[in-house]
Amino acid sequence: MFSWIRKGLRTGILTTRYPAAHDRMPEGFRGRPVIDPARCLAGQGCSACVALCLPSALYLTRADNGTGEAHAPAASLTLDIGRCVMCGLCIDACPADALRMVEEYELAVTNQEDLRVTASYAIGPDQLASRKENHDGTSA
Amino acid sequence: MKEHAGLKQQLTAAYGSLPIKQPHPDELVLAISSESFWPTLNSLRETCEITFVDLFGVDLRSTHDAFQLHLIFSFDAEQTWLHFVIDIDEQTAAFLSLASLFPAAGWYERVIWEELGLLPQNHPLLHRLRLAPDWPEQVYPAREGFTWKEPITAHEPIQFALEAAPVGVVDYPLGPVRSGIVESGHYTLRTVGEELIDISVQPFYKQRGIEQRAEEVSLELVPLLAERISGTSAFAHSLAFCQAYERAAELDVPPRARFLRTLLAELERLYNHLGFQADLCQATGLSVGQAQFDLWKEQVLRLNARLSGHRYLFGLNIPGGLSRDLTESGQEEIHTLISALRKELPALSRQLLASSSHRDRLERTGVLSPQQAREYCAVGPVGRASGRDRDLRRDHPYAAYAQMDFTVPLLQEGDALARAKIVLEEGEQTLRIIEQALAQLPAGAIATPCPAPTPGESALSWAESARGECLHWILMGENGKLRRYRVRSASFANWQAFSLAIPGHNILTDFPVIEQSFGLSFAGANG
Amino acid sequence: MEPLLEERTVEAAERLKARIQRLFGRSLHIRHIDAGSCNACESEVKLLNNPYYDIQRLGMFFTPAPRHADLLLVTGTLTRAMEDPLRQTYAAMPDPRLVVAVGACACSGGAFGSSAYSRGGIGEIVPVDVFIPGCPPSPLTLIHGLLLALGRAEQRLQGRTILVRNDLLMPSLAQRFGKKEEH
Amino acid sequence: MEWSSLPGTVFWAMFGLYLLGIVLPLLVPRVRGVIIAAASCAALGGLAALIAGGGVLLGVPGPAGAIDTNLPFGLLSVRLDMLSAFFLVVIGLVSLPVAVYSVGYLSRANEASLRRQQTFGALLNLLLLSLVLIVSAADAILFLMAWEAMAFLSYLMVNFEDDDPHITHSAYLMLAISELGTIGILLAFLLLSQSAGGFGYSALRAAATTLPLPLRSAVFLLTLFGFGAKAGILPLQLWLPEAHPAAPSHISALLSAVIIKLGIYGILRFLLDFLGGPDIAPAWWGLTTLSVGAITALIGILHSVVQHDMKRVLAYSSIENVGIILAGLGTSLTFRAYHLNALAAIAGIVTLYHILNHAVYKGLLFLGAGSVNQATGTRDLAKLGGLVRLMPWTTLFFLIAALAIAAVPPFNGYISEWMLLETLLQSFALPNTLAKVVIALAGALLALTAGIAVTAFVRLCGTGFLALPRSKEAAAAHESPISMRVAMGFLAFLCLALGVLPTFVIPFLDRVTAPLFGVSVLNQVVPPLFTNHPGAYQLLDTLGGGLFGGWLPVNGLVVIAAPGFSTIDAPSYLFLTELLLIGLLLLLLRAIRPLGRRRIERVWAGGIPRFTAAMTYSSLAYSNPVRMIFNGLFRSRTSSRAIAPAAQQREGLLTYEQEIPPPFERALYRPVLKALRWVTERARIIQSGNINQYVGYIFLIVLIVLILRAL
Repeated sequence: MFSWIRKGLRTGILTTRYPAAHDRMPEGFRGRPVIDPARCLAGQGCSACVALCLPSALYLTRADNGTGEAHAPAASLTLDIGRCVMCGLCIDACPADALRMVEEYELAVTNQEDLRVTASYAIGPDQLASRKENHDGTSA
Repeated sequence: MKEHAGLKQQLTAAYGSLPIKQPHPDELVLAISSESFWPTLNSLRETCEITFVDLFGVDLRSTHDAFQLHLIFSFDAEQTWLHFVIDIDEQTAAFLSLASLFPAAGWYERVIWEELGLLPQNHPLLHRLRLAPDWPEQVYPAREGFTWKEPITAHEPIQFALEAAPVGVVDYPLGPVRSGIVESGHYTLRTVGEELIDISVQPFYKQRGIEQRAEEVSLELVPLLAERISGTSAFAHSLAFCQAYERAAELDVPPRARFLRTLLAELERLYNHLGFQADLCQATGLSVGQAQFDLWKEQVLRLNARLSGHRYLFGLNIPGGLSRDLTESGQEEIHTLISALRKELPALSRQLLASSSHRDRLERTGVLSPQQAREYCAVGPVGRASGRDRDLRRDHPYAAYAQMDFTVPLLQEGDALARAKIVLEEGEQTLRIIEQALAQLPAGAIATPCPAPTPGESALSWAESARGECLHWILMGENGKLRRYRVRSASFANWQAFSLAIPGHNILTDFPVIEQSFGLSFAGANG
Repeated sequence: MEPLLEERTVEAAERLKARIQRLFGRSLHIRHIDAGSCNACESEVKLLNNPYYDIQRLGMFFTPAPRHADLLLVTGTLTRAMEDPLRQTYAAMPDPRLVVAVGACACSGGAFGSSAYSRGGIGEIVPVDVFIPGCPPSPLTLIHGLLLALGRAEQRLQGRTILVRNDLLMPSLAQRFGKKEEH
Repeated sequence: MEWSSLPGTVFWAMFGLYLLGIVLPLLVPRVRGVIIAAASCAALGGLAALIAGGGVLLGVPGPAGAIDTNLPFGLLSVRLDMLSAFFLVVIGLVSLPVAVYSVGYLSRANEASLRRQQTFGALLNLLLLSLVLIVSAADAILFLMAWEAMAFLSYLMVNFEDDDPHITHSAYLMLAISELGTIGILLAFLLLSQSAGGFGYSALRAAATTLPLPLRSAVFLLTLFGFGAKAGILPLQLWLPEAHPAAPSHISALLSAVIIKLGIYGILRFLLDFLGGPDIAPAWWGLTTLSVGAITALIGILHSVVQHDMKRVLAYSSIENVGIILAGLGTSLTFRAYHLNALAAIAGIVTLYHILNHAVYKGLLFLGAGSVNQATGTRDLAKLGGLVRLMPWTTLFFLIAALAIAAVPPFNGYISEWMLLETLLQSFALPNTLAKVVIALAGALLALTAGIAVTAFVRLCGTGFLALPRSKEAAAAHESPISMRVAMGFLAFLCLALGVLPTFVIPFLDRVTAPLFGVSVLNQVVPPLFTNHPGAYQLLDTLGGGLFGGWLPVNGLVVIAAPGFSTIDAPSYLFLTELLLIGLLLLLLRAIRPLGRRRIERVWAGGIPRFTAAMTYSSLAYSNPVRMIFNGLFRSRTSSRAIAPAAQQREGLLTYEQEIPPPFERALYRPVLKALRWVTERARIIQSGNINQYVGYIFLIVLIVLILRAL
């Protein structure tokens, strides 16, 4: 019994200090996929990733934003992290490197909507302003 | 190519002149008629030492207008699989139960009965096994035409009633929602105060229909499903599937990939075995020991994350090889951790077996006699602790195990202590294998592009997961999808044996120890 | 989300939020239930007790009985057989109670979704307070989720609809996005 | 008329009532009438006994009388001294509710023929008459006549449902062992009387002083054996667990609460009265009694835990309580042998208190078991359960009695057992080491016994009344008729009263012990504290005993106070505090109620669809650990058989049996019976059926007589 205690004492303290201090996930850890709408070719009718997504966490929908004039081909690609199983197949599949994995781990949300990032294409010039926001979904 | 002269002439002796195909050097496929298979198996059982491995059915009515039973034995003497194929025509849709010859076949036949709708005649007790209680009658998921996607409306639940217990014996219900962080499964413990006299196990609360699901997705996604049959045996399962795929497509994996697969498979075994000890310590209340083993498990998991980007090695196996290569730094990290464990693990196991509070709880607890283990075909560490000298890595080598030098521990006692010892010993062997794999790791590609197998191709494949052997069988269909995907996980084989270890001289407080010492997975059994 | 997360429930959740933080802020008792997972999530949740993560330092404890539990930690896609047990477990918990969905399966059905065998996400049956994505989510992710449920951590992710016009898109912009994502 | 003469009159009226009760039922033509007539006579008789006994205890001179039968052995005299009065009170306290209870019980029990009911009613009163005669007899002859009448009548009563051979057998067993005991009693009386030259108690008392020690010891042992057989001390308890279940429930209540107490009465009468003078009893008498008592208590309760018939559980616990009573007596004897008369008297008070308590709660328990039996038709714990919803009143009363017998405050069992342990702790005052050791060991055994007693009665109430009904009969149970509930309620009230107001009871008991031990210890047990009493109890005052100086109505402290008090206990205030705490608890619940709204949900059973009675903890399972721990004493055998576990698709291949022999059954009775059978086999040769041989015998006898005459 004492031998165990001795071993325990020898082991010392290993406990992480999270959340007080942040740990880093190892390089290349499949924390969460990030879509870069600027590179994505969904607008040009590419659907390589969608075809390869088992849980259909990536899916295309016809974009009908209120604006009358829709630039064809118009679509919007949604990435639902709530469904994603972090397999990484889409990363390799993407012809335009628009998808990456980042080593994040603070992914929990209180509202399922916050797990969805939608890139919607072909819209009127009036909404260009919204492009200023950062696009990897994290809040500044 | 091996000839199996001895076996073949034994078989011809048993069956007269039968067409014996040999699609692969280590697999003999025999077609028998539904009339003759029972007596011939009976005679074969007497003549030579064969192990029942799997029994499942395929719905081939659209092409052969018949059902097909696949009955797989292992003939360890010659490292060969005996694969019997029995046609069952649609009218009779029944076959003679094998449960009297091979008791283990009982559950497999029940699965066939409920999922394919073939009746095993004079089966000892036929009631629903895997499907949910509210699953409607006459809906057979394994038949063609069943679509996994579309939901089924619930029907009047079928509750199986155990026969009444003797007066004063309590049906102590345990689960499906049990204490601690465990999977969902139900036990009915029959106890008289302390004494534990009987048990009824219902591990099938988590049927997700992975087999059917796999038949609806494109081939390169199937490994993702295989991984999720049992998350802690993910690599073994995806490996088994990929090997089946490669066998069917008849292509060779580059050597580097084979060695890496061996390496990673052993890493998975390593963290499982460390976790096994931790859980066992938890069951016996040895918290410090639990902490120690959990520490090592966590370190292995973190190593996995650094090597593969995933703590449980998901998404690594792809048909034709691996999706990620092992970097130089990765090799370094493996080396450092393994050499640390080489020093630490023997010390830990010595200390564990020396601490009486732990050992006394394990000795003569939950005994599974070698005879029972043979009848119910216990696999993996459980079987090896009860005198089943059988390990696919050695008996049917795959990946790069043929080049590895390791020993397979074996004990006869069959109690919890024996199981713990086996797992400890296997852990140390695993370290040896990993070192060898690292040392011999060849350079080169990690994957070859592989075309989809031709339709109609079928292949059997296997891997020794941490919990024991898991078998996968695929049948290619048109449009580049699977027509039939069959998975037999280690846990499914062992759950039958588990309930044999309970009656006898165990008391209620032994139960958690016994449960942990079997280290079974509910998810794996469900599929 | 029908019908369990209709307005009334949402409001109730909002009203409870403050009190929940006051009540459970320093001591939270967690009941885990597996609704049909592949046991990778169990493995990770179990590791929360190991010395590396040791969530007891955060005042969180796993409790065997739902009667004593403040928070229901659900893993796995919702299989047919587990529907009723999940309902019962949730019903057996005293108010106020939290529900946390762990892993893609519990959040949305993940690799399985809704099918003949399963109902998909647990949101079909019980109101979920916190979603923890991942397959399986790493222990740190779990800790973040639990702290988030208690209002002791920030939510990082936010839903976005990003509007892009391919024809106006300039390479420089693309680089800017790229840079943004480095840190 | 003035009050002091009332008890005497009532005392004589009592006999009249009982005689009336014997005659009246035989004349009434209707079943119901018969039952009521018999019951009312018995009830009034019991009331009379209560008044008469109570009066004497209050200090009225005990009535006495004698009739001269022209028989060689002189007068048949009756006299009510303190001891008799006390037991008369006990008989009254029990027989009154029993009589009331019998109205409901019999009318529901069976549509028996008129004749049967008539005889039954008459027998009941006759039995009660014999009981009161036993305690009020003042000479050996009358005592023995009444004793034999009691033995035979109780045999008839137990055997009343004589259609069942098993019942007949157990009744016969009871009679046999009782007769065996009678031999001992007879010898004891003879030993005393032939030196006394008379059969009057006073003569016997005088004779004891002249009797040489060996003979005295012989008398002691014979007493212990003779009356022990009736009291059910080990190893003579064999009849008890057989007879109690066999009898109709109110009769078993009488058996357990009164009749076995008469065995104790006999022992007390001999050891404290006849042999009660100074320096008559050596210390080993006390120690023997103590040891026998302690062992009886332990074995009794151990077997009580593992029984499955409600009444058998109660019967074995009666054995336990007899053991406790004996232990008290033994302590008292030991102290007296060492001239610690004050302590001896206190131990005596404890003994009497426990006798009283056991009479009350064991009577109640048997009546409760009777109601359950009547409502469900079974006493098998494996078939009962869930009665708390169906018969709430019975459950409540039964629960009170169970708490009392398990010595849980504020009920009466707690007082006597607590005081007994405290008295044992006084053994440090003894000069002799051996005595100290024995008492210490006995104390340990008794403490263990008390612990197991809790187990036994938690089990009885838990599996009998809580959980879910385990059979159709139990599920169809109904509450008992009013008369039965009133009877039980009365006893339940007594359990509480005796528990919270011991300071009112002890003075009466002191009146009983004072003449026996020659010292009144009233001031040392219930000191008149709250009259700002100076002097000896100054310490108590400083301890706060004197709070509210003199305002409080009663003196609520029980003190074991010699030499120099060592323990204080305030049951009445304890009770008040308990009430207070419960009240506070309720207030607290009210206060925290607003947390979350209230939902009623199913029992949590791990998420299974249905929670069935088969899943509730059974009595067998509850007692099994005790059996496993003490198997060295039980000598039990179990056999279980599961061909293949349930998961292996097997049907009905699971069996489980337990065999627990009664104590000493294997060790003692089987060999003895075998020997007896052997002897009788041999003895048959004398009886050849040949006339000449018999004539030969006669001749032989005559010859021997003549020879003796000649000498």
